[in-house]
Amino acid sequence: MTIPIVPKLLRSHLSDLAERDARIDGRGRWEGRELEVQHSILPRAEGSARVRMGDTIVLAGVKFQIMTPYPDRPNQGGLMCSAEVRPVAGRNWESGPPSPESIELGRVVDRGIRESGCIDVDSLCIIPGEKAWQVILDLFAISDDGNLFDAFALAGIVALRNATVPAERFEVGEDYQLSVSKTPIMCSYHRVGGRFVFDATAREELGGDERIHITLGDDNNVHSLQKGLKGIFSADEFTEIMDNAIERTEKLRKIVDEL
Amino acid sequence: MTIPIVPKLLRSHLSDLAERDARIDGRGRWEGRELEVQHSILPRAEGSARVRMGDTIVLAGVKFQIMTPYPDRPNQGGLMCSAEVRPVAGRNWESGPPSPESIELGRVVDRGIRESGCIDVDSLCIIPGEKAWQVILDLFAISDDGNLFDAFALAGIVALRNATVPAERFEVGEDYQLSVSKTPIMCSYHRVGGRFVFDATAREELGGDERIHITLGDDNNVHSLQKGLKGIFSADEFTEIMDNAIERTEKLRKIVDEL
Amino acid sequence: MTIPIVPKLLRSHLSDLAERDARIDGRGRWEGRELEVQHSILPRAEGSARVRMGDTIVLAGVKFQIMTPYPDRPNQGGLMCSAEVRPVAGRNWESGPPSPESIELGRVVDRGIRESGCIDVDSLCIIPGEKAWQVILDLFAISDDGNLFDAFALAGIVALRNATVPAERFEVGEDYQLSVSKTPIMCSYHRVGGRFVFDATAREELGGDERIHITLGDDNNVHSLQKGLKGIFSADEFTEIMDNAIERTEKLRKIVDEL
Amino acid sequence: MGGYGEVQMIDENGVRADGRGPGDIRPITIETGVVPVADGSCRMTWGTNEAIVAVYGPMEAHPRKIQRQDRAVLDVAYNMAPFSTTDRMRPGFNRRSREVSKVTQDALESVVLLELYPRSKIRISIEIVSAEAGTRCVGLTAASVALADAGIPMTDLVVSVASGKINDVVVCDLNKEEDNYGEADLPMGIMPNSGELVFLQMDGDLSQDEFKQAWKYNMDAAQEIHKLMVEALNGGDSQ
Amino acid sequence: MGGYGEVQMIDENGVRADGRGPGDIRPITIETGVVPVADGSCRMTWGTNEAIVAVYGPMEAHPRKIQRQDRAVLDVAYNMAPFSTTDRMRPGFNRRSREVSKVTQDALESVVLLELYPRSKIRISIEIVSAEAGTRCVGLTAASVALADAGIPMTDLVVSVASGKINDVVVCDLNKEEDNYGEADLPMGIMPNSGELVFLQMDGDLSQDEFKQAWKYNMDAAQEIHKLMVEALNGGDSQ
Amino acid sequence: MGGYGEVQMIDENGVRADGRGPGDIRPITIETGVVPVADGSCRMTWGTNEAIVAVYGPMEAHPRKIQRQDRAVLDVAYNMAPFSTTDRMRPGFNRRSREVSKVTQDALESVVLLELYPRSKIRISIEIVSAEAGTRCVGLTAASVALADAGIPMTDLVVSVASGKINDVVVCDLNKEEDNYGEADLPMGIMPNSGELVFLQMDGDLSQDEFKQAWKYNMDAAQEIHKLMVEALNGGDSQ
Repeated sequence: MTIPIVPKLLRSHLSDLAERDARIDGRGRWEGRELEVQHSILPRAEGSARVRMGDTIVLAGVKFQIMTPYPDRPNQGGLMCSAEVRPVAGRNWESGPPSPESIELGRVVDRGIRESGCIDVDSLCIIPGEKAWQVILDLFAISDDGNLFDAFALAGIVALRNATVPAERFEVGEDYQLSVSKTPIMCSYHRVGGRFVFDATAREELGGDERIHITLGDDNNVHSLQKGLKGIFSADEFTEIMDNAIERTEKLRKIVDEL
Repeated sequence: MTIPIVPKLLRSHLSDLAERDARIDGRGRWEGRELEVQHSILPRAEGSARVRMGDTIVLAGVKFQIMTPYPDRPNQGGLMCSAEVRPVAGRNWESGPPSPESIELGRVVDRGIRESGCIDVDSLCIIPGEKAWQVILDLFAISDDGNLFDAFALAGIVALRNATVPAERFEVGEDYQLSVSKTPIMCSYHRVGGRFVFDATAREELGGDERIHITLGDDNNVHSLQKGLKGIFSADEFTEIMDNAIERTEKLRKIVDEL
Repeated sequence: MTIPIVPKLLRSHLSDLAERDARIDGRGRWEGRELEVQHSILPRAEGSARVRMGDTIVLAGVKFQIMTPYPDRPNQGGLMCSAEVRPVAGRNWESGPPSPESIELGRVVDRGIRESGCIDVDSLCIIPGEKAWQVILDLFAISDDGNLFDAFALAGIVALRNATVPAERFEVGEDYQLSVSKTPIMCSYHRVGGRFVFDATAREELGGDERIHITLGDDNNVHSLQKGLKGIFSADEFTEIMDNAIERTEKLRKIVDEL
Repeated sequence: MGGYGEVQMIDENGVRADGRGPGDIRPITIETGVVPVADGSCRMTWGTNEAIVAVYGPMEAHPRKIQRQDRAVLDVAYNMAPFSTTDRMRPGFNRRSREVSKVTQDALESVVLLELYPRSKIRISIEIVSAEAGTRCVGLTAASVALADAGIPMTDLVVSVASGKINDVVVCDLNKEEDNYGEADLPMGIMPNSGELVFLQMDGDLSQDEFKQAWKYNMDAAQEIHKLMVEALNGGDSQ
Repeated sequence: MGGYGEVQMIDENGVRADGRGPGDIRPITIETGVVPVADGSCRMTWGTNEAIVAVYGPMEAHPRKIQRQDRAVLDVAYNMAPFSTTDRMRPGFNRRSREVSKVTQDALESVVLLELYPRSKIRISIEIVSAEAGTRCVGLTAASVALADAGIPMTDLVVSVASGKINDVVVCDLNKEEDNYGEADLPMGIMPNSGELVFLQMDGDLSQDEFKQAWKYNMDAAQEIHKLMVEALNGGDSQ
Repeated sequence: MGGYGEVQMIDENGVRADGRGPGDIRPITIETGVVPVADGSCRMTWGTNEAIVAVYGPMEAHPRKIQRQDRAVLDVAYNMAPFSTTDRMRPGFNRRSREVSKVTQDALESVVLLELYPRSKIRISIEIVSAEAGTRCVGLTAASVALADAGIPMTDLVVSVASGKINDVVVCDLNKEEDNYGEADLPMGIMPNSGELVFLQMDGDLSQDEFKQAWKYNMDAAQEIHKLMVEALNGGDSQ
């Protein structure tokens, strides 16, 4: 990603807005953008989802491969999650090898899903020591207007929950639904104009500072945290964010569970 | 390849010549350069050829490897064709990973040979499902004064026709001649000064526009077409080129068949 | 490595010193810097060493892997030696793929050790044709104040002489000491201010010309030579260097053998 | 071309396995404005192909060495998403993608009025998110719609479509099975108003007569597809 | 997190396999000036971890496109030497190293007074020559010492330490076995004077209460480690 | 060095398997002007080695950062064509090729009068199209002929040749089998007029006396080869 010169004017404008507890698009500090979630929309993927949050649009697709289990874990399959943000998604994204930003995107989403234990890797075993399923979750950005993290994480869990294990195509039995026992949800907060807000847009990201990503599981257990970018935050600020995340993830989890 | 600034003077000079139906080196519009073809000139290759067309010189070498057949085609070997244009061949060619130009060169030649069916991939099988020959045709430019396409394609088919399968060295029987049942020939046309010409030189390529590559087989069947570079052409122009290619490939095929 | 502009002032200063047979740090022409050699200093390596020559500091670590012997040498294991000079070691070293300088460093050290025959590759066989040890010697620069070559070579042979074959961890028997039958030693000479000197510092390298690396074995047999950089030398100059290397390597070999 | 002659894909009445006649194309939908942050965009489905194209620019070309004093440069990247194919496609460099990018760029540079924007760059990203057969045609056609959606002046739109040969019969717009087992493939890029070409490739085995028939099918299909493109650009429902 | 619940790593009295209590850290040594040719440097051992950090700069930032008009840029590279791990680590590009480099850079940019050195670059090389568990914490802590050794002004040092969970008990500073089989890992980067954070990650499964306990262990350990850092910078013997 | 002592490559009368005496070199041919589009070129066969070298320049050095204010830079690339070896050589990056390129460049920079062409670049491409043994010597020798053919001023030509040891006997100019099973290899780059060296490498095991004999063989062979080079440059037939 090319680093645009951060416009000083934008930063000072965002500070002014923050003083009045306002945001550039009129939202409240903890308010998310309009959300639209669809699943099973990609004909070649075994599971898929499309998430739209304002002008941010992403796809997630699940594919399966047969792997040989690792010698020290003969009864386990695997889960791989990778994120790609190609130039299609915005004028500052460039082609070439994966940028540090997209590597971070993939890893942060991967951790939240993996650590929640929502995929039982033991259930992916076909023949112990010989064959197991590798689940591959690919996250793909179509339009980046900020907060790709939450969009990717949401699309990822929805795609997994709607995935069919293609056993017939691989001639190892009958197709069946991938078992996903939990619904980890990520919420991301950016410091904009001095205070943290939820679900920042691209302009807020551009004129903002550090960001904090929290993935919570079904019982509000913490599965993944990540602080990104330069910036300093206090314990009190973190507590406020965590409280908001607990509230927010419960709502989003309900939406996903009811799809 | 570095892209030299196209000299406007050159373009206008080529246009003037075209109006008088003349070319920069005095040839007629459909006239090829002096051609020299040799075979079996590389001691380490199992088949080889050297083609000189004016100041364009290329080598082709054939090597063999043992491959495992693809599971869905257990009785077939393989053919791989790759082209390299290294800095030795001209001041605008640079080192590094294969340029788009050299990838295109390899693919266009590969297609013509492959699609003609001149190599019977079933005959390359050694043990069904286990061992087969992979034929590797490497095209290598020594001096690029334009129209590497036709030079590569010609050197490629000549090298294949003179290749010996090195069965003894691989301990799978006795050496024998590679069977090549057809003689696909490529002819390339460049738009220079507004009209298409055959066998363009490097200067004509530099001041010209699009190019069209046609590979015809023994019965004038079309095996491969490719339009390269920016440019628009009409159906009538194409018909004229195709008619010329039919005539020209017959002559070249005769030369190759009589070597 | 970025190539700093060679300061002409430095070159002329070094020439002046050379005329008085002096060096920039007060040493004599054939005098080495203060030397410090430690072994077994890296907890995760099977053999290790640290060498300090003035402000040049390097580490060497030995690791083992199980390899399949090459079909034509079913009773032999392997030795691999690679050198890395990362940005930690000096302001002119850059990250990225291995630079030509570090490739040369690795190869020159590798050759001297390999050609001396100090490692009996036949003794590395575990099961003929199936399993053998691959010894991997990694050379790693901590601080580059010149003459990394000799520091790497010395650290390398010391690390090998103190290496334990980790047979237990790989479940192929009991751990045992790697057998190292000889002690090849490298000496390097740089042309500085017009004449060759031993053990050049970084500033002498910067203002100097070609360098010559000599590896001698236990009987003064020559195992490896390498001339580096632009420069011309005469047969007489070489003879003088070789005589010094014979004397010097004997002293260093004694130090290593007595560790 | 696979060339497995034994698979029966068209019957004696010229009806193909999916019910189409020899000259029929698969169903097509076209939508613009699908990448809100882009200057122009297009989503095109064609059979079970789906392409998403975003156009950014004209913008400053950098690094400067890619600038042209007298015209804009196009930067076309064709890519297949990892989940676009039956077997997952590994992300990253790939010769086929680079080649398709190049021929698509050559085709589009033939119609865009580049000289209107000296020193600038127009970036065109073609993402195949679902692949059946003929993705390069889908990508090129959708790219010309996205360029129009971005308001970039062109001499004409480009319609790309391929005909081929199955069971010795020339047919238009091969589907996946026809592409796998077919005997020839002739994709073309056509300017629908003049009938001129900006893109041409061919692989396989076609006699001179078969070649002429395939050419004609492509020309006719181009007119049909062109209507859908114009409707989509005029805000109509193209479905 | 491995999550192999069956391995017993802490007994009923809260004594860990290596004899530590839940809140205890492993032994630490800190030394400066260990890379003589660098502007500042630090060698830190922590358990059987060993990191060597060199700082070069401030120096001219090149190529020019990485320059910032109003501040210095940091260039942080974290790397593991090939002999630093039980199985040899192949040299070269590696996603984990790039990610650790990035978070470390983000943390250090939060404390270095970058605006004092416009257009310049400060290069920080972190080499792990022996790895146990928690190498990113060792690297970040040692880097802040090396920056201080180079005389680069900072608002505060950074102490990085991780707590986690083993056998359902929250403990501080996981060793290798605890890291392999543990159930959570919470590394933090703490400014010891203000108690504010510049780095935060977490993996695994912690209830809200467990999370608070792990947070507290890190805060306490930071104060302890800070003393050793200050001693080392004051030329004292930190062992 | 393979060091397979059991293969008999020289008999008790000092006659080698290919009939040569210990100090004899393989047959050599040299031809100039073989790359018509280059500024200078050379084709050299030596045994069954064949090298083709093209020289381009002096030309503008770019990117500018490689320019030197006071002299030209050489850009030497040594490469083996895929069909040059018994087992096909995969094209692309290769440590051996980079190393040979570097030592060849160092040798040529020692003789070319670089200061005559400040800020410019001279590109030297060495392509081995058929490899036997001693390709680096063939490449370096042919490169100095190609530079002379391009009219680039040099203080002297460079002749490169290697001696070695087979069955405990020192011999000149190893052929392929001798190289595979030999016990030492000493390639040198010699300025034939002064007898000075610009290139020196050695691998294997040579006593001090053996080393002196190998050195002498190289010096004598250099004079012989130099005559062929001069003939070729004077337009004579070198065969």
